[in-house]
Amino acid sequence: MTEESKETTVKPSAETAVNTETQPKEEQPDPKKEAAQKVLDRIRGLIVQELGDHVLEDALLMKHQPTFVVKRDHWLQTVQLLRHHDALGFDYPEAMAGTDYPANGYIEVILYVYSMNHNELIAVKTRTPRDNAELQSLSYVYQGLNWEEREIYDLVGVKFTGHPDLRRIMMPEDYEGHPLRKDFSVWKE
Amino acid sequence: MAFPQLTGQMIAFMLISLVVIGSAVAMLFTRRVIYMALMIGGVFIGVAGIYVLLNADFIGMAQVLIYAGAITILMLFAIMLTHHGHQEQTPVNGHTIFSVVAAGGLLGLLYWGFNTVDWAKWQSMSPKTDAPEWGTSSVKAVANSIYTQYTIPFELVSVILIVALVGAVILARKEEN
Amino acid sequence: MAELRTEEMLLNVGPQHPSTHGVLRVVIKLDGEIIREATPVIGYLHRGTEKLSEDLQYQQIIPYFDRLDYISAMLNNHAIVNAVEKAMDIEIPERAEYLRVIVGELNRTAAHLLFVGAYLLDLGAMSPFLYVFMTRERIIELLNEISGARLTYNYMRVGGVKYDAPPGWFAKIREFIPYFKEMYQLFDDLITGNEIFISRVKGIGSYGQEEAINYGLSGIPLRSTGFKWDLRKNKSYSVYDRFDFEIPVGTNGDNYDRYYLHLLEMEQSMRIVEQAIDSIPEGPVMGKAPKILRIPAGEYYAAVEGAKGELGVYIVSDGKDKPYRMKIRRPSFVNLQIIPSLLKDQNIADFIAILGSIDIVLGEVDA
Amino acid sequence: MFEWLNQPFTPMTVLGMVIGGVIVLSVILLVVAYSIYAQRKILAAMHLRIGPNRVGPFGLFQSFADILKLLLKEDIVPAKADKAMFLIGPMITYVPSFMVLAVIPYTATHLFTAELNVGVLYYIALSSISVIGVVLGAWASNNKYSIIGGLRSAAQLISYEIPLALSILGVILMAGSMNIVEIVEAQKNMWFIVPQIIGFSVFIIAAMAELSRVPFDLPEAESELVAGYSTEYSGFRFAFYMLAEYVYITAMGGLAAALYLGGWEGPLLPGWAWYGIKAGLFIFLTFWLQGTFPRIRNTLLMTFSWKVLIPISILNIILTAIIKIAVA
Repeated sequence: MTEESKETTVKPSAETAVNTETQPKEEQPDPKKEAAQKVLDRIRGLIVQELGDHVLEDALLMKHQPTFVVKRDHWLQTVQLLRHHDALGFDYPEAMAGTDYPANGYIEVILYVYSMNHNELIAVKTRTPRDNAELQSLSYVYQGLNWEEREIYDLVGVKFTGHPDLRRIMMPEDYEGHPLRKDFSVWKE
Repeated sequence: MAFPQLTGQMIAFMLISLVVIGSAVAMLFTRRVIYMALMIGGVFIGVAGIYVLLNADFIGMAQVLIYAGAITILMLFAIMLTHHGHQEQTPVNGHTIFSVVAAGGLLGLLYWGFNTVDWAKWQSMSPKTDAPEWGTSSVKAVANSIYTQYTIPFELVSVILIVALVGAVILARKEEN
Repeated sequence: MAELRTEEMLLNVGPQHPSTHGVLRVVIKLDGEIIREATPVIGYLHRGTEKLSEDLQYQQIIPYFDRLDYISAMLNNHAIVNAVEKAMDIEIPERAEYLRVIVGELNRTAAHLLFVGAYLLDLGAMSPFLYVFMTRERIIELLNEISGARLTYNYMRVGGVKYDAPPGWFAKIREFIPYFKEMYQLFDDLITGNEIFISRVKGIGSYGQEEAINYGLSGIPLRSTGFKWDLRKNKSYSVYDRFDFEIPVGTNGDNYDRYYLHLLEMEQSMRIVEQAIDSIPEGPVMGKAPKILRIPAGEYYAAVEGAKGELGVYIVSDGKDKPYRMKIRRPSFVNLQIIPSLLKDQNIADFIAILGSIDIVLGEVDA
Repeated sequence: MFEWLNQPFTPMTVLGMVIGGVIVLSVILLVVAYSIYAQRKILAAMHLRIGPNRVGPFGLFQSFADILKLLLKEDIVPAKADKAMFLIGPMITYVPSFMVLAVIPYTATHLFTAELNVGVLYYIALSSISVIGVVLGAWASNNKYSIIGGLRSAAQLISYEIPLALSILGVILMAGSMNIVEIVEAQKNMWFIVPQIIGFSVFIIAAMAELSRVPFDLPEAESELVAGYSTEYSGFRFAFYMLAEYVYITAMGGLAAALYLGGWEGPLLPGWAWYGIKAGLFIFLTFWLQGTFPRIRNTLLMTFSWKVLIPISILNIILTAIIKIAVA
């Protein structure tokens, strides 16, 4: 019951993420960053190989965090691939969040998935227009995202098609508005 | 008609009779099944009281244990687990008429029975033997009769009860396929 | 055999119910005493911490984190300061790291103690509750002495901790550890072997490893299935890699494993505390951090091992002194999701036993 | 038996009855009040707490304050409840609990208590009536927790009545009588706890279940069913249920002392004192268990009664019969 756990070698862990854009130019190459870049390239290669070039909008390092921006229509397809492909095996849903960007006119949904076998953490995200925000539900891929999606639906207002039980979770059933949207105001006009 | 002396026994008898008759009548006139079950419980307890007054305390206690305790609870269970609203007033039909006739006949029979008894000599009709062979314990009296004189009827009754029990289980189960 | 048809009954457990640990409500469809369907309804304690954070500077957010899982506030503190420090690459003094580990592990022990007491209370045994409170009180006093608060500590800061240990504090911990070991032995002797207790927890409410991972469970609910997953080891943060401790795991993922892991983890936490107070370096407790913290624009996620599991903080920054968006990955919230599938076709007597074993705090579920 | 029943009804006999009734009732109420106090103090000691210590010296009047409070509370009847049943329920539970006390022989002279030929049966029969009150009260409350608690109560009390009665049968066989006084007298040489140790074990377990005490307190399992059948009750109707429960504990203690521990037998001290000590031991046991055990699973509860206790108690009867015949 109580053995020492095996230390992992490649750990692009979330806490050590550094933002690439604002990172001061470093002379010597950062080993963490290089490892992360390797993971990013490998997974991008696999996605492109399996699903084609058109599903990915972008793939970048956010600090040390490999992040893939998926096109909205291929959201479910891509995550399913990440979950079920043997070389990927991202089986653990860590966190999911929706962010409202009224200036850009879209809502971004980000999902952190972890691979227990490969010890890799990646972020996948997608964007949906703010008006009539809609996204395919991932709750059949990861049961643990059931409530996360309900929360995003409730607070950010993204409709998840195919979700088994899409109801408000924090706010009352008859509540109007989505509190985490930036234009939300408790003062009713 | 000589009125018997007002002993505790007499008072107790009157009170108990009042409980029995009152509960029985109340049962007939209540509308909700659960009240009826409760009233029947009252009747059972009253009857047990009469047994006790007749010195048959074992029978009396058995009556309380089995009828007032177990059977009433069983009825309550059955009622609580099924839905019962207020009972509808049943229209007058052949069944009603037959009941009226039967009840009237019983009343007449009882009246005749009471009138043929010479109540002045009521104490001489049930002579008390001074020392029954089993002493004063009604438990031993019951045991003696059940296990000596009435062994075979007693066993037969228990067989019948088991048959009834098995039959009830079979009836209660829905038919397969 | 044809079954008797019985009527289904809808039972509304909570939000005011003695053992839903706060204001959880579970709508149960009952067939006799068998649960056919259980639907948790949450949100009764929703305070909008995520929304409130958008109007607060990072140091100001810390007190709000105290009120998530209010019985392990130190670990919540650690989650937010850790996330901000990682995003800004702030180095903090060694002594502060050690102090964070000490108070964190003490607080974890207190939270697990509370679980043991509350769980036994759920199962109908009253005495353990008072015994664990007596032990927990000692820890609370220790934390009170260093932070000035008994429950909502607000002790850690981005860049270090607020106060150094008062004189004699470590000696008091050294006094406490043997006492704790004695009490630990007492709980183990009196509770773990009890026949009635075993019959209520062994083999009840069990689930497999795959299911647990798919549900995103973390902390003890995940480890009880035998999966060794503890962020202190697997994604080591702070100075946890310097201590020698073990990650106890279960085998069956049932109530018993979850209960027993709480006991075993307390023992390990005490081991860490023991090592930490022996090796704590001298020095300042507050490092160099800017007065007004501005996280460079970008998205960051960092997690620590909270008392209930992975407590993660996702920050979206637009370069200002307040987060653009803050999402808290609350372990209780995620762990609670498995409840409907666990409760299905269970006896109502096991309802409380299963719900209690998942160990949720509603302050954290509802955030 | 019932000597006074056949006497003429005179003011003196009536007065005698009234005085006897009042004395017995007040003694019992006093015992019940202090067993509640003792429970709180004993549990507190086991929990390392202080317990009641505000009302009177050492909190000695706490129970009376509680009873007074409960009596003065508003009598609330839920709007959707069946009013008549809701009001009757506690009485039906309460009355038999006092009636069973009639056969508990406190002293060798059994002043004011009945020496019934069927004393044991009387106890079992009357205590079975209390269930009706619980079930009715639960049903009338129109509350789902109440109904579940009431049904559980009924199922539990009926199931455990059988092992209780069967275990007592061993004692009846040994004594050759159902009369509790005669049973006590039959224990002059040896307390029945020695030859009837199997029966006594079954009796204690079944008695705890009959009294709904820990670990068998499922009917009012507060962590699951809020307060079981008494969820909707408050004020003095709640007090009736509670009093009935504690009167039964006292009565069961008296029964255990009489059946297994030799009743009032004992050296030096007067009979009633010995009786009090023995009954007190039983009462203490219930509180001790309450401080020690968690609650049993209700699925195990039924299996335990039907598959374990009843076979054991039947075995005990057979063994007793064999031994008795062999000895005689």
